[in-house]
Amino acid sequence: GGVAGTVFASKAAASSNLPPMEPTWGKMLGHGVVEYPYGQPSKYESHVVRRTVPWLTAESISSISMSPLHDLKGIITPNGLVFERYHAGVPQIDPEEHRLMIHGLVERPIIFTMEDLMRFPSVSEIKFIECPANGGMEWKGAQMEALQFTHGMLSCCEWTGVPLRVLLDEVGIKPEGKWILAEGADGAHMSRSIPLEKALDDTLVVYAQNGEMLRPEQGYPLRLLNPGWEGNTSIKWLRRLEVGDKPWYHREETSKYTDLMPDGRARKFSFVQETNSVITNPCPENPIKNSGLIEIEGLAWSGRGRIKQVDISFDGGVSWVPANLKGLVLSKSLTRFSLVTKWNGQPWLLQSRAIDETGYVQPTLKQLREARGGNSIYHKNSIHTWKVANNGEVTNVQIS
Amino acid sequence: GGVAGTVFASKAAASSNLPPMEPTWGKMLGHGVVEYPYGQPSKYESHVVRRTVPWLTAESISSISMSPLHDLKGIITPNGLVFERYHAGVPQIDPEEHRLMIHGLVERPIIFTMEDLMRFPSVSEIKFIECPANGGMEWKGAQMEALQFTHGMLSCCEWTGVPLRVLLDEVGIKPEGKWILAEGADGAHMSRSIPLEKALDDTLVVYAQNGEMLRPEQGYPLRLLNPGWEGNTSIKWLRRLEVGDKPWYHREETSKYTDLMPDGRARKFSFVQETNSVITNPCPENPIKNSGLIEIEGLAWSGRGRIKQVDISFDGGVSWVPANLKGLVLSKSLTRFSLVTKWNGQPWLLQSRAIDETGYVQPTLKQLREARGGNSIYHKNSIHTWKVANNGEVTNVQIS
Amino acid sequence: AEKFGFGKTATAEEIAGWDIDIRPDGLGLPPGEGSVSEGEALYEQLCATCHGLFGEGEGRWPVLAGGKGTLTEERPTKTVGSYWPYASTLFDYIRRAMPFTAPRSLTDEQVYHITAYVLYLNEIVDDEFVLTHENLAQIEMPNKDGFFVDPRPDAQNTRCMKDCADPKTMKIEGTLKGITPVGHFIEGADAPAASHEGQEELEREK
Amino acid sequence: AEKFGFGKTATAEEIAGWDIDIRPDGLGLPPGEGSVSEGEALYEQLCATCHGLFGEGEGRWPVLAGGKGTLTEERPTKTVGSYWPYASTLFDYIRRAMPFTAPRSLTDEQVYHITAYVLYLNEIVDDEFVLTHENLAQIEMPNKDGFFVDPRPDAQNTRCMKDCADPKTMKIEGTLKGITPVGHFIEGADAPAASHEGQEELEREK
Ligand code: HEC
Ligand code: HEC
Ligand SMILES: [Ca+2]
Ligand SMILES: [Ca+2]
Ligand SMILES: [Ca+2]
Ligand SMILES: [Ca+2]
Ligand SMILES: [Ca+2]
Ligand SMILES: [Ca+2]
Ligand SMILES: [Co+2]
Ligand SMILES: [Co+2]
Repeated sequence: GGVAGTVFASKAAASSNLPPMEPTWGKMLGHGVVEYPYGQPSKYESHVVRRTVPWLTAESISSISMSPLHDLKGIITPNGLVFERYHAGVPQIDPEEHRLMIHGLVERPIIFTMEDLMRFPSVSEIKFIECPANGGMEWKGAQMEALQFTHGMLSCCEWTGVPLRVLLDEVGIKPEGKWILAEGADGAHMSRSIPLEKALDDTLVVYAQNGEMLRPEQGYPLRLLNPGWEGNTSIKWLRRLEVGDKPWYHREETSKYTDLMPDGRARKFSFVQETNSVITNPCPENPIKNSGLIEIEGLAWSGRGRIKQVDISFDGGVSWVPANLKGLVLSKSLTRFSLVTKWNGQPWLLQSRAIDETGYVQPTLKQLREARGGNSIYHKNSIHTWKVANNGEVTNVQIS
Repeated sequence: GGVAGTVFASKAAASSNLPPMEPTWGKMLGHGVVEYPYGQPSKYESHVVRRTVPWLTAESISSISMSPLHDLKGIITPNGLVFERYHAGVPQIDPEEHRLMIHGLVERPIIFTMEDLMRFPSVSEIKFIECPANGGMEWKGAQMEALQFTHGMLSCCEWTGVPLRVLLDEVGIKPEGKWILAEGADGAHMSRSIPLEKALDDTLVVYAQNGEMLRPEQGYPLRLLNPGWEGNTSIKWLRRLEVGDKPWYHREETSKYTDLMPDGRARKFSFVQETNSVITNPCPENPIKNSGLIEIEGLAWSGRGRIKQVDISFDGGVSWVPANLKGLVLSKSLTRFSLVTKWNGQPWLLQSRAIDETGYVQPTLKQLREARGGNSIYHKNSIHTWKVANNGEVTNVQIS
Repeated sequence: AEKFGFGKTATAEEIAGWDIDIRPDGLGLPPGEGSVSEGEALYEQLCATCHGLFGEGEGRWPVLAGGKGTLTEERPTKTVGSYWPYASTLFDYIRRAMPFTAPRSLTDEQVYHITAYVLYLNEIVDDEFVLTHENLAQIEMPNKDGFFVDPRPDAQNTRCMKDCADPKTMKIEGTLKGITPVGHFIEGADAPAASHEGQEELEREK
Repeated sequence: AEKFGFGKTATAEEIAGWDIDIRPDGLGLPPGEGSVSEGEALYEQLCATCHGLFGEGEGRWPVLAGGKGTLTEERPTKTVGSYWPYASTLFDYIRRAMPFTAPRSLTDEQVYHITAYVLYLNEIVDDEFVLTHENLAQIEMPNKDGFFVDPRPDAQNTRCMKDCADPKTMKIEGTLKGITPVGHFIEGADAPAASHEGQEELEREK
């Protein structure tokens, strides 16, 4: 079994850059330091980009793009490849003129400059952000032929900012205060109601990602971060937080981001991104090219806390074996799992199943459909299946 | 005390983007998704760049640039800002034609393609890399007026690759094998002798940083990573590893990267980057602009393992108070420390002092000079002093 | 804990300019009113190109009216009339985000007119209706009782390790072909495939 | 452990092409020889523009000769003759990295000639000398005993918390002014200040 890496081999054979020859790049000087004061990837990596599914939305301004999970390593998503979701495009905000206003049921309403916010003691945490529509195209059947499109509305960065609780302490919440409205400064003025309990728990007001200031697509210069919750609640270009006694029921928590059940009623405030996982090697973009030992690798994540265990099935869920977690295992962060095994051309129905620290077990697609039907769009965290053919090709299938 | 943020205030006052007005960016659409398939920082962050000290080297091809530590948050250095050090510039290597050869005192010499290497089970680890010349301009006196230049030959990423020990297992080291020569594919063919003990301990053969393939400046497509050791040993553009019974005494381990003592003799194989720390807020680039509460913040790191404690002095080292470590505290990684205090215009002689898990205490400059004189160039990890004036200005001073 | 004291106190005027949110109980509504009839003209001028003359949606732009009774169907149509629980949401959203290309360009009065008209298109009010800050909270939306708080976790899987499914009854369904962007699988077509325009071109070429 | 078996066995020929390293004991030296006299012509043609006719270094390029006895001085001059412990390092480095703009362009014979000449410039061999793969390891470099293995940790600080220094005898020395690149502190001068060329311009303007 196994596909011969033919393109690869033929190009190499014709080359004079291979041993025993001295490659051309060993016989000359390259460019010097600060030729690029801010560096860029190699030109040979130009295929590693965010991609969109054009038919998902009418145009690109209110749309989404996906991270190339099949090309990513470790748990950090580099800033240039973090998935995008905008409702009115990316605003170009002058940080000196950006303000965060906190008001409503508070003792003293305050307007903060970016400089003010950056004076507070900061915290830095590695957390994933996932769009609740991640995988949503697959509720009724397998539709997407690549990992980037089945799971790519997902990224993970080290975020730096101020715990929202510190800022709320500063304004002084009145006893009646129970919900917070967060609002963006972009043309969509995206707004979401956040229960005070979350705001006082682990919500952050964030200005940096992976060491540098937020990227424009990620809310520069300021965004909310609700760890483990649907990405939409982590309001970007954050300009206002109002404390109230009740939720606002705005468009993004009624018309959208509610989950329609078969009986015609819908779930509201479905915040948590439940425990999920997917195999990234092999996958449709990374077919198996050789027989022999292979590292089955993937990502697991849970909005409910830490990943405790990931299991792998080679037969579509009939039997399972435990995989190893590798690298950092952090709460509400991407976590890598790995299992070294052998492939000799046998067909596989590959699945991964994550379990979090609360004991929650990632459900099957059948279980999710039984509980929710096929119209709920969001929060599809079911066990995913890759079919590995005996030539090493990998396709997206669904098992019922 | 405190300097008024005058530029800031005046620009803002003239603006119609402030509350109660609706900012211009709230009244229009921004650009859509995948306008930038690979994203870039905001145009307002164009000052956050690597910088060099031109007089350090004859030209920029064999030179160094520094990371803007004063603008970085958390512990991850974004790939675009990782410090640079080249000896023959940055080669443009085609990954399909790149090879790693392992030979010498081995059972079976092997040539690996990138594809071969990426088939091995991978590990991802957050580790700092520091040039041993970091701070070296300061042995004889305070010379640099900014943090970027006193400490910026330092970066920290999540690196992904294969433990060298796995590859050595693959070739089978003969019993006589005790040292490994690592060699780059660039025009400098940079070579260093690495003791086998380190190679079998935690050395990695790395192809990715912060989730994506290595940047050209960082050795694309392959580099060595010797965690905690002087950056020069982490050979970039790695093409060859030879196992031998003795070290090679090449130019980078004799003429350079040896530490000259006052008696005219020199230390060789001075590999470890000893425990170090520096305060990043305030610093010359981040003067204190306001009286009141302030977070003294900084970075600590140790090539000897984990940071255990950082202390802070406000009086040039007469008395010390413990700071808090914040965020992840990982072995041979940058670690953040923090202390919230008050500033009301009093002059400070600010210092930080790191202690690692082995109990090693970061030395004073006086202690280092007593032990090594002023000509050893490398490994200057002494306690650093910032002088804070009563107008909030911060300058680099030395205390003896 | 001691306060940091950073930032400045917001004045009532500053807050008023940015405090645009409306709640179901009417909190936040600016004083004013608007009629279905005046709303019609404004809607046709500012909204119909995208959302259709009758709220039916042009091309792939959102549908605003119709769809009543479809929520239990195979392909539900979720609109203001069929799905939205509160009228306040409509006022709030139009004021904060529409028209798409010129958000925050409408006067409060215009928002009242247009909101009234969209409610009329959804057969929630009649053509004589005048919407005011006082009656908006009283409007009963058809699907007002259609929502309940998320009860997850709902699906209960267990960590079965052996004989967890019957291979004989297993049904395997493949991917619908021709629907995924696959431009980037084509040699040399990587960058354009990432964009809407580039992708469309590639899809056409297929 | 089971081997992964990835990669291909390297042939002797493949290894020979890349195995360029030389050790103090002469291991790795290609067969061949070179004379000071032939080295002189080559050096003057290929090396002198940067390193100077006598190895004294042009401008800011590295000095290759001289400096003997300066290692204990305030400003030591570290050269092949004053500092390097082994002659093999010189052959190895010239062959792997020089001339700077055309690395790996010299034949092994040329490297022998030039190495011999640089040794001559350092008064390590006389002008009749012929360097061979057999005598290179025997050459005694002046500073061959000048190195010892890193004994760190050397400085022993303790975690003193109070009265750790005497404020009265404390000497505070400020920064040497005018030596740091400060272009980026000047409004609008950020990007050019980051480069060698840009910086030099800014420094000139000061
Ligand atoms: C140029 C096209 C365009 C015009 C003109 C436009 N809209 Fe929209 N409208 C959109 C788009 C696109 C969305 C979806 C935005 C999103 O979700 O990111 C939308 C969403 C809406 C929604 C929410 C639909 C839902 O199901 O959640 C309402 C209500 C709405 N528009 C009303 C209006 C009104 C009223 C006007 C005129 C004042 C208007 N629109 C003008 C494009 C347009
Ligand atoms: C265009 C300028 C240039 C030319 C021509 C040149 N060199 Fe160099 N040489 C350099 C530079 C720059 C370095 C330092 C490289 C580094 O460390 O990154 C260097 C380093 C050296 C060193 C090491 C010096 C030390 O102290 O470690 C030796 C030896 C040397 N060159 C020999 C030669 C010889 C022999 C030739 C001719 C065959 C030559 N060079 C031609 C620029 C040049
Ligand atoms: Ca801070
Ligand atoms: Ca792998
Ligand atoms: Ca309000
Ligand atoms: Ca009409
Ligand atoms: Ca060799
Ligand atoms: Ca001459
Ligand atoms: Co939800
Ligand atoms: Co050293």
